[in-house]
Amino acid sequence: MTTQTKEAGAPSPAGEGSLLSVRDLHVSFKTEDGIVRAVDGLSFDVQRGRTLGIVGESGSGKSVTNLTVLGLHNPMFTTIEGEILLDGKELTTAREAELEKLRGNKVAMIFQDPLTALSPYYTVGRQIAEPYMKHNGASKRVAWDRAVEMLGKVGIPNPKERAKDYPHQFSGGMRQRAMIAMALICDPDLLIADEPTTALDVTVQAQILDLLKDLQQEFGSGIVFITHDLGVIADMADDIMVMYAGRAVERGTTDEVLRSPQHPYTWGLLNSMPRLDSDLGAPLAPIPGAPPSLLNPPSGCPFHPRCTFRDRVGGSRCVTERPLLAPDRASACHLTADQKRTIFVEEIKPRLG
Amino acid sequence: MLRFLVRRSLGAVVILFLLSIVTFLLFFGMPRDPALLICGKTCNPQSLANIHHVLGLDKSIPEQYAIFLHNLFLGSNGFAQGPCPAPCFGYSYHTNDQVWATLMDRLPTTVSLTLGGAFFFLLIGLGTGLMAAWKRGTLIDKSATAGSMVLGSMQIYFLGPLALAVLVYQTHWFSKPAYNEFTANPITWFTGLIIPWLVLSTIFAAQYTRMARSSMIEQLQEEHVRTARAKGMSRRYVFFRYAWRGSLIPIVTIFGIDLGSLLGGAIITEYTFGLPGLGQLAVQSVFFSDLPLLLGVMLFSAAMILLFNIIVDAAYAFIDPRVRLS
Amino acid sequence: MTSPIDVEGGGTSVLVDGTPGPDAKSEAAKLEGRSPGQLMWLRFKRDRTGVISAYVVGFFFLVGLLAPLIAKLYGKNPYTVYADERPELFDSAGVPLQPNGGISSEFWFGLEPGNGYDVFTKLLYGIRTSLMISVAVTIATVVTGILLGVAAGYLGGRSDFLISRVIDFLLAFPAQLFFIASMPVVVSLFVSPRDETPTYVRVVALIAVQWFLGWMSLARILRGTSLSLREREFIEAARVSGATPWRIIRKEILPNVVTPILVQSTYMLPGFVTAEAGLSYLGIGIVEPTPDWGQMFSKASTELVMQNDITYMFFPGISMIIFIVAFNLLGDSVRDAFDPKTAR
Amino acid sequence: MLSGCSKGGSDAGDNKKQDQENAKRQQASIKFGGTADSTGPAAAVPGAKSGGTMEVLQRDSYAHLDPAQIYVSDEGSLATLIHRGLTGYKSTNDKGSGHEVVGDLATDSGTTTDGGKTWKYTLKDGIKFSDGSAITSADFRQTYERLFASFIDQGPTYLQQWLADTTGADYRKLLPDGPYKGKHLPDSVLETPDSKTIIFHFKTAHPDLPYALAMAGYAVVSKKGDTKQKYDKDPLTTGPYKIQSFKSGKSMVLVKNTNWDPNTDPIRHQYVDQFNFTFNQQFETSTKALLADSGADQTGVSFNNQVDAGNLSNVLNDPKLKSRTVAGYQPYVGQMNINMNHIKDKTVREAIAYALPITPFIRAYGGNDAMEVAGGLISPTVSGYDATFDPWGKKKNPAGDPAKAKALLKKAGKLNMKLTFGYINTPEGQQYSTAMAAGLKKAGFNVQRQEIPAETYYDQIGKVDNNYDIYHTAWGADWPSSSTVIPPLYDGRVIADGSPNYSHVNDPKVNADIDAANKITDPAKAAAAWEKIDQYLVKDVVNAVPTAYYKQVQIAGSKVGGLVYDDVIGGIDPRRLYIK
Repeated sequence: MTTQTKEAGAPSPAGEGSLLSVRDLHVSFKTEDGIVRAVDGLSFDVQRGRTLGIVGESGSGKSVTNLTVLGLHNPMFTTIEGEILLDGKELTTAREAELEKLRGNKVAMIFQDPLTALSPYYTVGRQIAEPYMKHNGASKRVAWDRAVEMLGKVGIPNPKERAKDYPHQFSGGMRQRAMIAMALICDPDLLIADEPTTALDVTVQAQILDLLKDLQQEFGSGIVFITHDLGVIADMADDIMVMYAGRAVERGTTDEVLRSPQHPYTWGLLNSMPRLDSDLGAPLAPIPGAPPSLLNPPSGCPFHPRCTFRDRVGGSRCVTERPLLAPDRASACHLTADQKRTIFVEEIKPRLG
Repeated sequence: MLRFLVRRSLGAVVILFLLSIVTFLLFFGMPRDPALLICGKTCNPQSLANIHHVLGLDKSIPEQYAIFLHNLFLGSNGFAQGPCPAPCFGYSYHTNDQVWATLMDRLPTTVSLTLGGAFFFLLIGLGTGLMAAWKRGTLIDKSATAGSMVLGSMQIYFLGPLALAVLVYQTHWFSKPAYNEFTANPITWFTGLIIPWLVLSTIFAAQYTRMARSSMIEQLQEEHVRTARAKGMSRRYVFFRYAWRGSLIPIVTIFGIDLGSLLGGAIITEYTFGLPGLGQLAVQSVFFSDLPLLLGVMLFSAAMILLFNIIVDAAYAFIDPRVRLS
Repeated sequence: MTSPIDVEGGGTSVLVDGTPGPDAKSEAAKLEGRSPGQLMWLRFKRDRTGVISAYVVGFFFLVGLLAPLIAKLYGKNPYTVYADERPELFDSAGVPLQPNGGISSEFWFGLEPGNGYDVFTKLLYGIRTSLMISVAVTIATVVTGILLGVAAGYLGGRSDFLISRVIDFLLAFPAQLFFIASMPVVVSLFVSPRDETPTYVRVVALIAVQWFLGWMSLARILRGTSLSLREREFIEAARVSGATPWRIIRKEILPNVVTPILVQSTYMLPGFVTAEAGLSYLGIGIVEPTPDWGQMFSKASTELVMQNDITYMFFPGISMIIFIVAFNLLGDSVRDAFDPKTAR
Repeated sequence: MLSGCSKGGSDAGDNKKQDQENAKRQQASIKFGGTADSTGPAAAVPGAKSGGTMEVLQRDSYAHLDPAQIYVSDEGSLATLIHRGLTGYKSTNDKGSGHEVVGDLATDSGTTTDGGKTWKYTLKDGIKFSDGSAITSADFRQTYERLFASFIDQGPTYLQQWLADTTGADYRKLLPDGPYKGKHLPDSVLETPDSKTIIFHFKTAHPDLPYALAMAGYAVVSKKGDTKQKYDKDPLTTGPYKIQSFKSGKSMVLVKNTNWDPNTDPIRHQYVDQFNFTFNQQFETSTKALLADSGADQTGVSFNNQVDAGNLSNVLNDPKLKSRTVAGYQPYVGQMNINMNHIKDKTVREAIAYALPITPFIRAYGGNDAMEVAGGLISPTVSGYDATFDPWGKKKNPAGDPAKAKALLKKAGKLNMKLTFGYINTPEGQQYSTAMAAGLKKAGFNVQRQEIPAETYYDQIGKVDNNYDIYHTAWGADWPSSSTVIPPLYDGRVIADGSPNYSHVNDPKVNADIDAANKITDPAKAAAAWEKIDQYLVKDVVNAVPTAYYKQVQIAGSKVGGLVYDDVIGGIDPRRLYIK
């Protein structure tokens, strides 16, 4: 088990030997409307050669967390507390120049929408070659050749010619492949993929996922895979962390989380996911209510306004007391372990079919 | 590209054609008779009729328009003042000069005013704007923003006389604005235009500062800029390569509009500083009910606006590879 | 939210309910349970610059609105020729003898060099005239812009082509030159040659010529917005459910173009104020004795004033700068309140 | 000079005493000089030096350079440097106040044997055009014959009317196409027996001919070089300077005319090497530039721009500027015309005369330094001026007497009558018309102000059936005699569209008196007769309310020498200027 789950909020020694280790991370932005607590006490680890899936709704803090890892937040508006260790090196306090050396080199990122994530003004080849020139001090010529080679590797036909194209001349899948080529050109240790397949259609999605898995085998990188799609995560991740309102609410191995989920929110996620084998007549059950405002998160358990199992906890614990996330395989919910098991087996599972 | 140019030029010609009709009708709606202006002191109905005949104003409006078009494309030898090769707008009622020659004669003044002004307002405006975007949130940024807001709210008819009073007549730091030909003496050309340039660029630069700043900041929030940062490119590199390239489009657009309308005659600026450019000519043509001149200036100004529209659109293709001209 | 890191927006989540993916705005609305209008208002109220600017702008409008009342309380009007009524206050060229342009407890802002009008009431009435003209031009251009822009964008096809070509055509007009050339024509359309050109005719003419070349930019923006709205699901749904185009425009499109309209109008109005002043500066537009901001401005830039009574310049000059700055700041705040993502 | 059209009639003036002194000197009759007076060269200007370039700042570009088209003062000033006619005004002192009419290209101011019906002129030797060709009587025949061609439509028409013995525009019938279609004036009208002799034959006596021929409008045009309309842009010159370049609306450069021989010219000098003209210099601009006195402006001058109203008191109150300024009366007299076709009730006209405030007019043009309240219609610069004449009390009470006016209006039963006031749409016109309207309103008139574009102002009000009840005009004498004022302005028989009888007065007594005065040969007696007509018009006909006598102040750079206000030119004398 790679996810060395520790209790949230309680500082614990960084996971030894972890590639990436995040401890009690708090990220908040100042906005015109007030302070947004995008990430609120988050800890997790990623190992080499393994994939951590982060799941959650829009605005649950998944992307913010990973942008913060790369230091891509705007320091003017953002406050960061906690530790981010990459190979044991503290990143939150690192100088900009050091971060620049890491970015695209040791840590690379793949973004959700490859159309907006690639500059429309420069050729694909140039954009792929840039980090290679920067980090390896390679000449234009060498970097270009390397870019062409990478394009070939990610499965772009006729890479020599296509490198001269602009992103808008690529199809969506090809653009995402180009993004991947760009991310991998410097053999990064850690790859952060932020919903890399969301914007693609299903067949292309599968190809890209396969490509990522293949490349992981080849390069041995650790991957943080962010998505809101449990189907994708089942395919990709070794471990899963479910996020809600800037916090981790459940974590475990992919098997554990998908087969015996413990948190009502995870149940909700599973419930609202369509399945090929489900009864055509059975309606999907969306989670009621809207995601919480991060400006003014609900007290106690942030999920309580939408939780249908609140009354089973008894008292007003859900409203007043914030449930903690225990280490390792755990979920942050006031329901007892038994309740969790029974509710899942008796009430949720049947509906999932 | 060629198809684009041909198509757009044809469109422009159609617009100019329509504009000439509108101008023609507008002129005949004016409540004054140009013949009265020419008629002079010894004016009487006979001489008025005589002038009407000489100017061709006794013909019907469509007939006059047909003659105008004919002369414009084919030229004419029918003028008492002399031959008039195409493009022939005829001879000014008021000065009896050939209109095309007058336009060409006034053009260097306007071009000097515009290009000089543009040089300064681009330099100052973009420089300040980029600086403000780079130093976003700092005192520099805030004072640049506030300064450009106040300066940009000033008008030439306020700043111009003010600058004249202070810089020329009180302190004698600068000489009185005038147009001297560049080819005759580049130094007097420069000193004669420096105040109009500065006034023009103060007001325009403010606009460019605000635009450069906001579009740079907007661009810096673009995802592809974030990608570039994520792959380790330095802030400076991203700023000047990625964000700047994206900011060019709005800047080039506004610059094209400004240049086109300034080249068509900066009326208030030329009026304020007494510079003999197209703008001044335009005002004259209206005040003196000078139809050939009015048509000439109107069409020339519109042609400038249209020309720069086309140039701007063509420039998009160079800036943004997604744009394809057709 | 001016989120420094783009919090993920868009992207239809299969996990949320079946409605189309919420964009940043409606998401925020859902979070807070408030309408976009309320949110905008909240954001705007929090923007100190915006609020102060709004007060300043409001003050100017109030002054314009209440000018007759204020003048009455103050006991003067802007038409009295004090140079003839109180010749002891002026020299033979009409320059006030007392320092600072004749500012006194009787004439708060002094007297205008020339005919010696009372500057205070003249400024009040001048602001009134200018704002009235500019507001009218703004309303006229906005209405035209909405009608033609939305029509072009929503109806598409031939109407779109026609309206777009008209826009292209009018945009090629050298505007200022056209104003100068058309003002006398428009005025002559209304006036009998035996009567004085009534002020309202000049006002109407000014409104007309500025309107004629003023509506295109807004129409263009609205055309684009409606064009994209037309493809959106909810419009599609309304269309499929058999709503008439007029109803769709009224119920679905118009509410969605309020933002660009409001933002554009706050930028357009000060533009019209300065344009009107520019026309008066060139000697067309409003002329003496009708008090008008722009006409005061042109008076302020005469040699008589520049040489003998600089004080006079400051009243129209500074007040206009304050007004324009305040209005521009207000425009920025309105835009930010509506569209918090735009950088400032 | 007519202040009409777009150019004349504007601001400025100086301290009264000197102006009136100047004016008085001018009233002293001007002598017609003989051969000795007409011989060149002109007496040197004290202290004058040769060389240098002078900058000339002018508001209006020259619309006409063809002598036959020159009438307005701006071009008249320029013409003194480039055009010569048979006669001209020679300064008899260095103050610009003494003049005599002498032969310019002719050997004397003209000889007549029959009281002014036949005039004979003989050309000097060695006179040439700027292209080097000699000036002969054939050129003069061309000069006078082309005045009848239809394209000559701007200049004075005295000579043409005298030759054709008609009034109005009928003179053109004498030679409808000018000399261009082979027809010429018969010897019975204009005789050129040899290359040096020119003889005019008139049907009636015109003792004023030497004055008339001194006008720029009758300066010589080359027969060989006559390019008809094009001559107006590029004429051959005969004066000490020729046109090197002329860019209409922008600039003009005059350089020395090497074919000008000072020994033939009793009037002009050629001190300055080059004149650089810049146009579109507003009065404020030129005044400021010349006041600043820096760089090229030190040798700067403006022939016709005045010190603008705003700077006037500063300039006059600065003793350091005394040597750089000149001042004098312009020949113009302003009057508020009352349209006799519309307002037939004399009581109403009297009410207008009492009510009309003059102060707004004075104010608009810069105050008492620029304008002087007028009592009558005759200028202080013209013989016969009576300083005590002031029937409506305007000199004492220039703001008007609304109470008296209201009483009169009530008596006439016309209280609140509509009065359409046509005003010239210039900043000044707007300013004074509003205040005048306010004054008239106080007297019980319902004033309707009607703007008239400045460029067509005189043409609009010149229409017999114009729509206006009152409108302001100014008129200047073409030469210092009321014979160029009263007949054109107040003779009822000349009423026509475009005629300067703007008030459309047609009074039998006035008409008869004009005929009588025209026959008086003694200048002093004639002057008295004209003044009587003037007083009758103002007081008893009330067809116009005199407003003001125009004055002006001009300024030059510190290195400009020979600065003199010339009464005949009505401004700085360009011929005497030199660079210090």
